[in-house]
Amino acid sequence: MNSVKRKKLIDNLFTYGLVVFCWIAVQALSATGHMTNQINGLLVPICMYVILAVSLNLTVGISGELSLGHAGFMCVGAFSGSFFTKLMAEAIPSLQARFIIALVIGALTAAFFGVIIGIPVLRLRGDYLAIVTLAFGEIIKNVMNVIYVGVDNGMLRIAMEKKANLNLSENGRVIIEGAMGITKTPKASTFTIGIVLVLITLFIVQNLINSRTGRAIMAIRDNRIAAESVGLNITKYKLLAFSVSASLAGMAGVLYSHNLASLAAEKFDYNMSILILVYVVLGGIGNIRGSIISAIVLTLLPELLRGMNNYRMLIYAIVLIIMMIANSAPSAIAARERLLEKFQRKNTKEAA
Amino acid sequence: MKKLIGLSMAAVLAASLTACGGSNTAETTAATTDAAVAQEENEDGTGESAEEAPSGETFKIGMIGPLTGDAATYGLGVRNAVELAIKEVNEAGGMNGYQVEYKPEDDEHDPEKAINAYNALKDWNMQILIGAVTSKPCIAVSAESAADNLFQITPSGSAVECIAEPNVFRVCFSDPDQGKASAQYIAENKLATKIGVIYDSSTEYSTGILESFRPEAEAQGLEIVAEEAFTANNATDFSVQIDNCKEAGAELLFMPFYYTEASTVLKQCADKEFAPIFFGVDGMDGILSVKNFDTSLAEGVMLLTPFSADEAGSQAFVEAYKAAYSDTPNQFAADAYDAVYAVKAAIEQGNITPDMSVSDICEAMKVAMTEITIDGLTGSQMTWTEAGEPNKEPKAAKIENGAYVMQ
Amino acid sequence: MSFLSCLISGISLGSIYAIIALGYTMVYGIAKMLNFAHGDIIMVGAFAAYTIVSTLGMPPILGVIVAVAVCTLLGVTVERIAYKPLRGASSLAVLITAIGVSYLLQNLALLIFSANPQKFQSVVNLPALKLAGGELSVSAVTIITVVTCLVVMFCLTSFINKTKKGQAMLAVSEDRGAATLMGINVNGTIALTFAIGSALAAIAGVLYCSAYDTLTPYIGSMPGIKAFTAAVFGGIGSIPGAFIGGIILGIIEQLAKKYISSQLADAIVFAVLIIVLLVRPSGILGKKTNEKV
Amino acid sequence: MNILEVNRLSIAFGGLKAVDNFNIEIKKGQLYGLIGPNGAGKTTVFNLLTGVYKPDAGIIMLDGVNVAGKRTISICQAGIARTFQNIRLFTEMSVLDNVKVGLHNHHRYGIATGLFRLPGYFRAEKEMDERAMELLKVFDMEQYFDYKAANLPYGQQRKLEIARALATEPKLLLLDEPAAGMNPNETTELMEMIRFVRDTFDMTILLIEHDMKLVSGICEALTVLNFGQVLCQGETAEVLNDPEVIKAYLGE
Repeated sequence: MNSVKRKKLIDNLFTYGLVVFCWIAVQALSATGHMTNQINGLLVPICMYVILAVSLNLTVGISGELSLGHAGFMCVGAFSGSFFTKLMAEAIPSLQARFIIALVIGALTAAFFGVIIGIPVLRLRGDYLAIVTLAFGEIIKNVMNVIYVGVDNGMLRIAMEKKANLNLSENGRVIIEGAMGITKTPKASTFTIGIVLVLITLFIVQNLINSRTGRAIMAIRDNRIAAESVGLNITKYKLLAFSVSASLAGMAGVLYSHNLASLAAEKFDYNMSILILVYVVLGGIGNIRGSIISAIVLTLLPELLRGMNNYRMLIYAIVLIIMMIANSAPSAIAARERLLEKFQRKNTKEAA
Repeated sequence: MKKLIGLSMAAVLAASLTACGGSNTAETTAATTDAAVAQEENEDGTGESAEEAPSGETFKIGMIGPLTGDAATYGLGVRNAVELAIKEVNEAGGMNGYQVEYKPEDDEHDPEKAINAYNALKDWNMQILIGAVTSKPCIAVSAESAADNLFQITPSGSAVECIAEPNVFRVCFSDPDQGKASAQYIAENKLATKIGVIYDSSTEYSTGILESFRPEAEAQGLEIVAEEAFTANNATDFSVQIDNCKEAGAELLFMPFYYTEASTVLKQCADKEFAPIFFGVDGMDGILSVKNFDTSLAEGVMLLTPFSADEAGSQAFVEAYKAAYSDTPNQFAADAYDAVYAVKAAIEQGNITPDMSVSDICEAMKVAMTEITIDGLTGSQMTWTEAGEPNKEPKAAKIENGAYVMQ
Repeated sequence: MSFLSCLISGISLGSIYAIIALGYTMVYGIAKMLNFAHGDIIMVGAFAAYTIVSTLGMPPILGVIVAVAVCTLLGVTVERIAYKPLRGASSLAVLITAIGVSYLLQNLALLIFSANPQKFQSVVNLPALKLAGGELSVSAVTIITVVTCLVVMFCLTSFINKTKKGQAMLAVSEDRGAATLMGINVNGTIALTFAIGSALAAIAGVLYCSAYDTLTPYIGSMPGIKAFTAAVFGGIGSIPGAFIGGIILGIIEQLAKKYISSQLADAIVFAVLIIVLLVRPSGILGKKTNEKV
Repeated sequence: MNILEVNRLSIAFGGLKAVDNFNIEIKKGQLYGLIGPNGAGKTTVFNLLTGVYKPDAGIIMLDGVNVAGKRTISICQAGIARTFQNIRLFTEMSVLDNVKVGLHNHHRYGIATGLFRLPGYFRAEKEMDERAMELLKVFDMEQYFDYKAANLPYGQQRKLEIARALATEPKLLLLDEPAAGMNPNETTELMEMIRFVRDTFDMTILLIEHDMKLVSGICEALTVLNFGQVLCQGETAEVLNDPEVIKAYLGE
């Protein structure tokens, strides 16, 4: 039994190691001047997508709930985090300090939304849950598009639909400006912070999975009725997984919003949620390391295809379909297993 | 393990495709875990160090805009016009005697992708950037270009914040200017007093114009009787919005959004027999070139625009553009075309040469831009302020007999 | 009067959602997959009709026929190449493949037709109907859309209830394994479903573009999502449910725009959907599935 | 001393009285059988006892506490555990983890303890591992501990389900057709095992079964259910010889 445990531990450590290795590799490459600007600029987004993929895997893979609203939580996190950073520009001069607090605030706000959305919707199952989470994501986006928040004389003012409704005084400033969103959030995200956040995400998700709580979540996924019969509180654990996943997405949102000078709600539509779902499914449902790898590969792929101009997204689509069929089609799996078997047999023969 | 095989397939595919794509000379290294690493290892000589040492014989101008996705029609216009203008410039001897190389990159109208595009262009040793085409990506890119001190001129980034950085200039009007100018024009020409507005609440362009239109209209004694929104998600059926404006007794319909939606609104207004004065902004420009659009629907539409494809001064450009891309240029294309000539003028004014560093070029350009005056498609005697804002008069055009007529 | 006019536009919009949702719900009911590429089939249908009518100058009715033919062929081909190998794989894998197909169709259309919006000439060239002394005008497209929707709905229902193929579809949707044992050609039935669903998408595409006249490679995705919403709203897998869901969705969208807020109309539509699903977790006409212990 | 006393338990589904006036008394340590023809309402009784359905009327006294109408979780915590007719395992999880889920409410530590791997985590996990292995040993399954539950052979899956139920430390164990799908050899083995479980854990067991060999072999008392009503109750030998019971089983 201990050997199994050790295997699991090594497996987990390998995942951390992979992340740390990426960091070291990147540092080494930039130290020796082998780094292109393009790759350099992609480092923070890759970290962000890895966090998103791993956190969505917690909902989809571990908890077994199909969510199409992950981008909504990211949106909430991004806006609350950026809002804080801009609001406290004078009160807390250190950008790093503000950014760290913003990360916490983003995660907490998203977790809060995870809970209030999760309570009603987690009763639904399968495709109904999918459409409801999609709907929530779209509602969040739609509302963020018409909300105005300003501050004057130490007072926060919130209005809908038009800036004039804020009734700001002369010295006031608008922080969230409807469809324009938040502009000029100072750039605080770095690759190192991104990697640290990835490690935190992995730490939370992996430790959660390999604990009493994680077992309960997976048990509910595998068989809800049996889980209830052994005394598990279904709502509690489903909600827990959902809100932890939401809060990590919120954190990724803060990382996103502190990487770009322009933050707008339109980015966080269902296409974004689906994009993250693609990472999760392609990496293997429930497979954390798979999520990491597929997030990296699929973020890089369209960027590396830039040379192809117009054919870029076409190729991306074809690659996606082929990979899905190669990975999931029963006949493809069988063929691959036959091939592997043949290969192994050959190896053993050679060894003999 | 199975998944790993699949993913490594992808990695191999990605690497090999890049190789034949020609932008990088990547070997088909199959790194399962980190395609990035594989990529980087093959990037000898094009790293940061190389950036400081451009070839010195040609100017390298990059362009960023949406070439795919919902907003592609704007980005493609800019891309084509820049390409056209640079071809002309090169044929006429280049800028300050140097030939110009040009490379467009797609941002899909997404700030995140715009940064990626920017970085890809930096790897190409871009010295001057024309873009980004749309406001939000433009703002995102401007933060990066400011950090690099790289000269940027956006043809069409109209939000105020687009040129907040000192190194960024623009060719088009800003959104607030347009809103204000529209209200003033309506009031001065006594077009109407009761105004209905339909706008796109999901874009900053539309809301930005409306935000400044509102107070100015009020100041001018105009009454906004209806204010109806749509969003990108439901930009197909405008019947409710039109009905509401009609019922409120609007004599003029202010339409601060792009011609794509405007053409639909006009058709639905016609279906509903609602015929106020239609008043658009520069985004309306291009409506006549929409394929298969029944131009009689746009008869009498007024718009504030600096450019008209039918104007005498722009004939040559329009002809050349049509010949090259079998498409009528829109105002985005015109702005982009002007941007290239503004860059050319500034380079020559400041006697800038391609062997200068990116930062030096930027500093020189910043000064030169305020010193030049050009007669472009989108305005005659255009000059620029130090803040990067162009000085040009918005002109009102009216569509008569299927053509823009300057008022 | 303005309420009526709003209602009519809601029904018109809803009818289009309903036709798309019918295709969605059929494919879901039989193949048990969310075909996210369904919206893009609409786009292909519209472009096919556009090419025939506007580019080649042929009569509109030919445009409709070609659109239906092209989409049927496309639907069956996509099913054969992309979805059939995945039969037996997890439903998520099929979902992602469908998304891949969606990207593929969009980008193919982008390469062929460019991103510039094109004006779709309505296939209906009849004058609007005037009611109440001209105060209320109902466009011919609206009438044809609603009528088409009803006809399609009627034909589908009788096809499923009265014909052998239709019964086979029902059987496959109930229990694929049992249907196979009964000697039903499951693969053939699923292909037929895709054919019908795609043909409906073509009709929807032509009507959608006739009513809203703008054509780009991306027009399919939003009605696709709305129709998906409508299908779930009515109870996914249920044909009358998709019809009712579509109509109600259209009406809510228009009423919300008129009476609540035109800026928040999207949010309101989705909020209503959520509330309905919370009260009736399987949609309005959906079958309640209680797991047997 | 009775561990379970059920009185006038009833439930109707849309007019159909699935269980009507059901009474039962089970003594501590007893091995009790619930039999009856298909559709007699046996599983419904289990569902009522475990709170899957809420009874329309009646009392369920478990060790002196009325649990009728309570939620499944509370009833589980009060001390009733069950297995299912169609096996319900946590299929994607390991055999060991299946049992550890059963131990969930008896070896607690907070979420934070788990997240940050505080000492309490290692202590509790160690206890759980040991306890779970003990349970698996009882069923002779310790060598399968790292198998995925779905990959176990059928008979082992049944046993695992019982082990998981026992892990919740119940006072009363409900087995729903434990011998279904087993061959005679396996059934004999199962009978011994059930007896063994009763003896080692001092457990009270109520089981539904169709296999008369098993019923007559291990049950000490029986209740026969027919059309939702109690047809006959008493010691096994008596009940099996009751003419009414024979009639119900063999038909007229």
